[in-house]
Amino acid sequence: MVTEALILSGLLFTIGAAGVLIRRNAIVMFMCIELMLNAVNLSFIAISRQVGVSAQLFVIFVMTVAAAEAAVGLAIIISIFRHYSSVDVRNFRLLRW
Amino acid sequence: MDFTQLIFYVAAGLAVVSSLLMITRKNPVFSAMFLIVALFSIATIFVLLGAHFLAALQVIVYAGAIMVLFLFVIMLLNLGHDFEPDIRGRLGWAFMGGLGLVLFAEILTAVQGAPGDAGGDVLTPWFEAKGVVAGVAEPLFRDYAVAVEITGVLLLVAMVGAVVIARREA
Amino acid sequence: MSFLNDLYSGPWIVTFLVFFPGIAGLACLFIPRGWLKRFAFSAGLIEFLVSLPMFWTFGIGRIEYQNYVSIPWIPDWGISYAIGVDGISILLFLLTTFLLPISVLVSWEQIDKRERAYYAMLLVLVTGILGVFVALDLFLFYVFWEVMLVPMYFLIGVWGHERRIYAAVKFFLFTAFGSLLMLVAILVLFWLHLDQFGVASMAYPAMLRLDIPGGLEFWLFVAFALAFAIKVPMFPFHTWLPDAHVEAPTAGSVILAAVLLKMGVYGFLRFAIPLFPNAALDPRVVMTMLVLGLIGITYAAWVAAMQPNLKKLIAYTSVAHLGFVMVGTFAFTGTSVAGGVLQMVNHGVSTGALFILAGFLYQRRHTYEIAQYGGLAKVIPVFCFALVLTALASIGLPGLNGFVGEFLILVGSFLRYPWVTLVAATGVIFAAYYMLPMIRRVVWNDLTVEENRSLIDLSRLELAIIVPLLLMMVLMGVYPKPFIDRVAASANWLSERVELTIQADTADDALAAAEVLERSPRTP
Amino acid sequence: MNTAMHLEFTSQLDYLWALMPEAVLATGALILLLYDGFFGGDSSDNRAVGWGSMVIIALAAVANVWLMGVEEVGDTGMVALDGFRTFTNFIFLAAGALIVLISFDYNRREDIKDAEYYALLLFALVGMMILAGSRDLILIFLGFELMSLAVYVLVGFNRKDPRSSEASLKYFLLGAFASAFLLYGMALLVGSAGTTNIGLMGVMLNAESAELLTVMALALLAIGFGFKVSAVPFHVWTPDAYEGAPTPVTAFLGAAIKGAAFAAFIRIFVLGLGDFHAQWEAIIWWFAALTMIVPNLIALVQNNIKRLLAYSSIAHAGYLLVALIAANTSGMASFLFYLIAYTAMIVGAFAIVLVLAGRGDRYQQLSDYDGLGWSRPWAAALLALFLVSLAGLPPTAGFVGKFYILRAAVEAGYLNLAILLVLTTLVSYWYYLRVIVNMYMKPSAEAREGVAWAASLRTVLAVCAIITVLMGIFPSWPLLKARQSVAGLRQATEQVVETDPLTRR
Amino acid sequence: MVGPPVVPALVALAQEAAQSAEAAHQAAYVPFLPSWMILLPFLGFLFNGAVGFFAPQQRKLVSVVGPGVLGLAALIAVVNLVMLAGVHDAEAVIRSYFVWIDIGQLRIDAALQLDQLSILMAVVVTVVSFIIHVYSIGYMGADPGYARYFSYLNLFVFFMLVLVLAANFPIMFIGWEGVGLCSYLLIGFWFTQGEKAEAGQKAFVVNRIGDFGFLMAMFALYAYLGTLDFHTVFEMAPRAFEYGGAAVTLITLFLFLGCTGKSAQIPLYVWLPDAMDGPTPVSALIHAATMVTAGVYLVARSGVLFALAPISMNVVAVIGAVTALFAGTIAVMQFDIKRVIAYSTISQLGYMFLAVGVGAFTAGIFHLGTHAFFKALLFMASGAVIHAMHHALEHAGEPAGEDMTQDMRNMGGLRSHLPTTFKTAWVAALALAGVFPFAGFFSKDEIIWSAGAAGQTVLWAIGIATALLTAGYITRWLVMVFHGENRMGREVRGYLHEAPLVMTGALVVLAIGSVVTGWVNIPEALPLLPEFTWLHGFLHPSFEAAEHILVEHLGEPAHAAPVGGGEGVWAIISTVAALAVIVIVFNALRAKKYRPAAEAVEPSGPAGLLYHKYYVDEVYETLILRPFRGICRFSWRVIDQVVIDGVAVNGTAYATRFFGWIVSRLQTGQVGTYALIVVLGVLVFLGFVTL
Repeated sequence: MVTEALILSGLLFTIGAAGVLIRRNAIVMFMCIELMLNAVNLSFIAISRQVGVSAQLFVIFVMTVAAAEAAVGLAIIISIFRHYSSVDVRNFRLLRW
Repeated sequence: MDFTQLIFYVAAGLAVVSSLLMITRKNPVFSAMFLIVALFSIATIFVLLGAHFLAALQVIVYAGAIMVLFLFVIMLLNLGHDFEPDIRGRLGWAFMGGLGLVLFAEILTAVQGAPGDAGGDVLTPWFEAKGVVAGVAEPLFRDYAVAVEITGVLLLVAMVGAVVIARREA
Repeated sequence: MSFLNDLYSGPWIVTFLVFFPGIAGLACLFIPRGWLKRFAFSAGLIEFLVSLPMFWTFGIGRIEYQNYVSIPWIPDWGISYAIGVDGISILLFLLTTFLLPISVLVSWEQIDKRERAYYAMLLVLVTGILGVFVALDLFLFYVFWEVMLVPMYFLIGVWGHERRIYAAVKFFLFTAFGSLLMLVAILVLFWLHLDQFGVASMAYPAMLRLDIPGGLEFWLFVAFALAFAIKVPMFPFHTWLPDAHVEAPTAGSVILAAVLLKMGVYGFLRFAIPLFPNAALDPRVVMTMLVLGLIGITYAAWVAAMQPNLKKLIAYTSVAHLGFVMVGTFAFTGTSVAGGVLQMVNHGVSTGALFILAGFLYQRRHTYEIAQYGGLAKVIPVFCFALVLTALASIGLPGLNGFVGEFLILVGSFLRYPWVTLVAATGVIFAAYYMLPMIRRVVWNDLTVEENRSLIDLSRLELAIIVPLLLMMVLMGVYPKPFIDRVAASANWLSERVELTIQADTADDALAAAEVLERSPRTP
Repeated sequence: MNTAMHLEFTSQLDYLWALMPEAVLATGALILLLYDGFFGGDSSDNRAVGWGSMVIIALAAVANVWLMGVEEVGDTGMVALDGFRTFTNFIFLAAGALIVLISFDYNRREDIKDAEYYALLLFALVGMMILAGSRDLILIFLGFELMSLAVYVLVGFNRKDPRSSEASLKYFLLGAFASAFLLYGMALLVGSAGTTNIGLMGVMLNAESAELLTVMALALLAIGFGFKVSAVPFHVWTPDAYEGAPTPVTAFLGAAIKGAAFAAFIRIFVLGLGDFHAQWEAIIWWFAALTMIVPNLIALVQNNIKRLLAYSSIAHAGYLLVALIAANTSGMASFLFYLIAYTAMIVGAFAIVLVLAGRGDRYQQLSDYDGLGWSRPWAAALLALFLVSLAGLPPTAGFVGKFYILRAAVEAGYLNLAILLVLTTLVSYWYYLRVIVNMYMKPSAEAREGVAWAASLRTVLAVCAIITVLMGIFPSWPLLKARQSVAGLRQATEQVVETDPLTRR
Repeated sequence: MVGPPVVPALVALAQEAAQSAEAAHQAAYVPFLPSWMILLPFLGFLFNGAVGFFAPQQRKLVSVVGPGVLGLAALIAVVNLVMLAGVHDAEAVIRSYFVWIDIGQLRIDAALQLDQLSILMAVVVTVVSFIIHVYSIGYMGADPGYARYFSYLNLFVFFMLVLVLAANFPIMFIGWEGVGLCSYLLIGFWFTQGEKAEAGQKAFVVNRIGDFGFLMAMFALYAYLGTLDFHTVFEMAPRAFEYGGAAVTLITLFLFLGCTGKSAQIPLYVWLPDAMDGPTPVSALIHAATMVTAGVYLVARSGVLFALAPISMNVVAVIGAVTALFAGTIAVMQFDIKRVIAYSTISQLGYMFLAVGVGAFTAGIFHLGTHAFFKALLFMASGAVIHAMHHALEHAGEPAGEDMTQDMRNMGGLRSHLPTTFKTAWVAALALAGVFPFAGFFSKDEIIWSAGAAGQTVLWAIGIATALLTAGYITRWLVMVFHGENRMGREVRGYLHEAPLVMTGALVVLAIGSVVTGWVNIPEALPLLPEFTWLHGFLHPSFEAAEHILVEHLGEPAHAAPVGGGEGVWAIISTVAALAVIVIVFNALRAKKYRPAAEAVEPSGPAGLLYHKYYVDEVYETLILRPFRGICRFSWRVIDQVVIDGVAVNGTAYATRFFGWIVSRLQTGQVGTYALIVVLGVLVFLGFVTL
């Protein structure tokens, strides 16, 4: 089941990554990243069977970090929404080349 | 196929399907909802893998806190409608999907080298000895106390940062 | 006078001479505008006068480095501040100090904007050049080598003519290209020394003892040679030169032609050949370099013959002259090497004078187009006299300086490569073919351009600039012996030592040979 | 110092000692926040907080000095106590101090009043120091995120400016994205090594028969770090973030953050996983090669000075990657030396860019620098000095640093990288020269309002210029210190390069 | 190592030679102020040059100093000659003043070698120079560049003396190039006229081709012998070089290349006719009497080397003979008063080379000496004519360009106006034609005889044919200039008058010389005359070694002409033939009506070929110069500007920038693109490790 979990984790990670590529809505992109983090968490949980509880501890920190990131990230999105009235990343191209 | 495995596959299938739905739904609210479903499914798998405490955390923190935050922001910014075409076209889809497949294939190749179930299970004895919560808490606060401290700082930073940056200009 | 003797046989005089212009240059930035020119000139003159006794205090016939000093600089890397002069460098060193006051003086009337920065750059540049000629530590050498790039870049780019930016950038990138690869090669040498002797060192004498694996030696040589060949410049790396020359202000052109190019040949003589004798004097390499030198001699002469622009013509003649020097260098007999060194000095004097004269013309008419002149002998005879004399010196008329160097190069080269010399000697013909038509179209012919009728002849200042150069041309042509004497011993020693290293087949023999012939850096 | 304190990491309290500078900084930042909250009110200036943070940085530096006398016993502690860490700590603190000083002007000009600016700067410093000093993947991750979160906010701190927000968003999204990869790599690494301690991994894993999983983990880890140090092709966020961020933060990004990421990169890959040199070498080689080539090429066509410096900074990451791949003492020492030099010159350069940009950062185009050499001689001369140093011309610190890196590369046998380095350096000359061309060789742009050179800013410039020149001419002492700091760090790494350097790649 | 190493044994030879050089110091002949001989002209140059710079209008002092220094120098030379003649077989004296170049084995002293040959040459040079200087006072009197002119002329004599008196090849080369320089300056003296400046330049460049040969010869000599001192070289040569060997042949051929340049032989003669653009005294001095004979002097000086190289000797003789005939034919159809004589000079130089080429060194030098007088005289007579024409045309207010003043078709019948000139010109012409008892008779006769005696039948025949040709064209010259009807306008004719006394005086002195210089060497074979082979005896020490080698390998010269008959017989035959030619041509042409140049039709057919000098200049232009210029232009425009600078240098730069631009397009500013790039990077690197 560990191997399966790892594969599932990889699959979810891939879906998340693909989501980041496919979506243009900053919030949804961020959600996809959250999914990727969760996929990694799944990996940690899976390997903790052999590695021990320290891998689970890692997950705790990841979750905390994810929460912190969510706070900051959403704040940033709000901040940029004030300027562009949009969260579509295609619009954010003042800086390029 | 025993019962656990059945649950595992159901949960896994659910997770995959809902995450696929998440990245394909036009409406961000739907996406968020499907992500929550996916997170629940993953929490289920956590349980199956023996991480009961973390499964609880997953539900509480992720589904309960983070995703609510997401939904809140989506609503705040009034993005809860689906006319904004924020998904790439068919060609982009295919291309990105292809890239995803390649990535998955690569991960798969690597993961196959992992010990898998054959690597034994050190976790079950540990939790049996320590209990589900204490088994996590003890090493967390004994061996990683310093990390916990840092996490505190991190959360402080996140809080301060979020406040500062989202604050409306005076 | 014993005080003077002590001073000039001591180690610090060279250090003073190297850094004095740079310090004076920095001081220029803070000098009141009214005093600036005089200050810069005095600095140059002091530099020259202080350096002048070195000509006599230099021990003739001695092969070790004189005025040698070596103090640790970055001990962690075995880098020391090691400088000294020998026969290869002494004349180039003095040539530089000689040209310094002259190029300052040239600028007096030609530079009318941003003077402070100008003189500062000029003086700092000279520090870089002098440093290159005396550095006996590879790191120190490289530092000076690069340091001199920046002020030259500014001189061309800020005070140059229309296409100055293009020329400046081209100059910089072109020359930096070679030197950067050399840097890698220096590091490989450093590593080899660390590997073979267990000691970190960048000292030049120490590097001579290295036993470099054959294939590696070749590539290291290529890296060094590329840097120097660009600087020389050898065909086909020469195209930066005409642009840089044409666009640079007069003093810049003078320094560029008279001294900067010499750093390339000096690099060959001091570093590329002695450090990698087996690669450098491999028959195929030698033939390649000789052929490139020959192409430089002939091809550059042909191109020069077609130039409508006075400065560009002179620039190409530099390429041709340096081709001669390269032939002499790679023929590598004592005579040809000495001739090469001498020819560098000669070229410095005569081409420097040519650029100065071109600058005088430019100041009067604001054009370098040869077609804009003609018949000047009627209006400005003194100028024309100087121009003709300089041109004749440049094409190697016996009795003037150009001939002696050329003669020694060819006579020395003939001993080994008669056929090469045969082709090289045709350069004598081509030299007349490019220079005389220029003279004819500028000095002789009819006075067709109306503006030229009102030209005024050389002022006193201009005479003060050009006369020393003319005197040098005649002096070095009529009585070159003192100059040759100072080069001869080192040149002979160099060629013998390198030959010996090559002959010594095994590493041990090579080491022994190096040991025997090693110049012990001792302070007299 | 002879009575060295020994830490055995038997209790968590030991870690508090070991993290003393970080603790000082974090506490200080908290105090600053509280102070601002209670007494700051609506003050029009946040300068008091700024000076307070200077004091805190100084205290942290004192703590760091104290730390130099502390020795660790045993080698598996989560936090390293070695010369490498104290050295980098000093550099980060110094960079932080310089950034604080140049921020005064900027903040006043751009009307940024929030005291959180300085607090976040200090928190970022905490994160960097933890990042550079940890040996445990968890701590590294936390440090990483701590630093990143603070910096995401700092980049977007100029809320009035859409560019700032945009930069922040791009940095954040891509940063989080890359974090996921990094984390995945960590997961796989933990999975294959069975431990989160970098020090133990070398023991647990057999380098000779490294599994694909380990290699994959290394690759993902390298990619994650590659993102932070902006190695090509993971550099894409860098120019945008640099350009959009408030200029002091840009300097911070360029100097300190990259340095911290590099320090951690080196700690993990060279010190922790040096045995796996053969496994990660190929990846880092390509990182280094691409990171030297691509940004140097792109910088040629830049017209915005900040963006140009951003690409330049990416290119410097490439040079540092060469030091990293050399994985020998010289490589690590050269990294430390380069870090000082680089910090000085990049902060100096950005400081001048900051001042000249004027209110609202209007003057950032290269054409705005036309004729500057004659209208603002000092600013131009200093900028030219920093550019020359960035270009790596003697006699500046940049040259010595580059020389050291080259030496490391040659010693380790990476002649090809050494040659690539010098060739790309050649290309870089071109765009550095462009700035100088504009400043000195073009006619002056139209006159604009004068700029105020605050004393703090002048101090920063003087310090940077002196460091740049002095370390170029008399580099002995810092070189010695750098070498001492990495001496004995890891003997095993020396064996990696024992073979004939000229027969390998 | 490629190339001939210096054999150690040769070092011993060199030491030996040095000892014998020391012995030379102990000879009885003590040179008289030799350094002053060359210093005086140099001082004159400095003085006149200074005057030219600072007081160009000052003429008196210049008129005194310019010729004065030469007079003194000539005096010294003559004294030396007399002293030397008084010592039987005096050894050469070498005076070394300072070391010029000293490096390794190469040591070149600034030294003079005073021996019979050099002193004789010095006398010829100084005496003729002195006369021409005097003449110039009159000829150049009105020129604004008077002082400059004299300074150049003095400088020329200085260099010529350096050339003649040098004790080694490099010092000789200084003089060699120095005279070329003065020639350049003097041809272009009237530099404001484009073609004159160009003519000077042409002379210089063509001479440089020759100098290239000289240089190569020096290098090879040094490579083989390790020295370049005449004394040592000639001492060592017979032992160091194999007779007829490749080395010595090459060396001598290179030397001869130098000679063809300086002495205007095929194929490098083309500059000399153009050199006539200079002032006429310059033509007389440099391009007739002295400089152009330097090549002959060089061959004579290096007689030992040439004697060792039979092929080179033949080349020299053949080139000389062919040039003599070739230039003679061109002279037949020229109308420019100076060009005729210029081609004649080339022709006569050919004779001299023929002489030295067949081993008759003395004969060559003999002809050199006599030729110096009568050819200088011819030029100066022309000068007097041009002078007169110029003045007359100017006074008449008509254009006085060179096409007017120098074209013989505009002249005719000048004998009444310029009596002295007319007479002296006849003397010179007869001397040139080789009529007894004028100087040319003796010297030319000896050359032709030597050629015959050496068994060179063809060359001998060419020599005779050329002698007749010479008589023909010089008679034509005389007739066209002095006889017949004056073809100028009446008004102009009225202004024609004889040159001033300084000029005519000089003409007379030279005329005397043209007669008597032949008498220094009267072969015994001539009937009715006392045998007086003073010159042979005098020059014997200088040519002894060379002649010894020749005799050793070729045997004694024959005593009969190739077709029979002794020297006396052929001398009479040739004189009679020459006289006959003169009479025939004189009568044929006197009656002929020439039209003034402006109305004349260009000759066509064979005459046109001669008139156009066989189109040699055109051929050179088409076959050599134009393609060469093409190469130059190609080198610049295509190789330099397009290939190297355009493609290789700027192309690289542009390509780099272009790549930069391309890559910069990846920075779209879109997070999506960036994420894509990141993912692609991840995929590639993961693929890298997983595959």
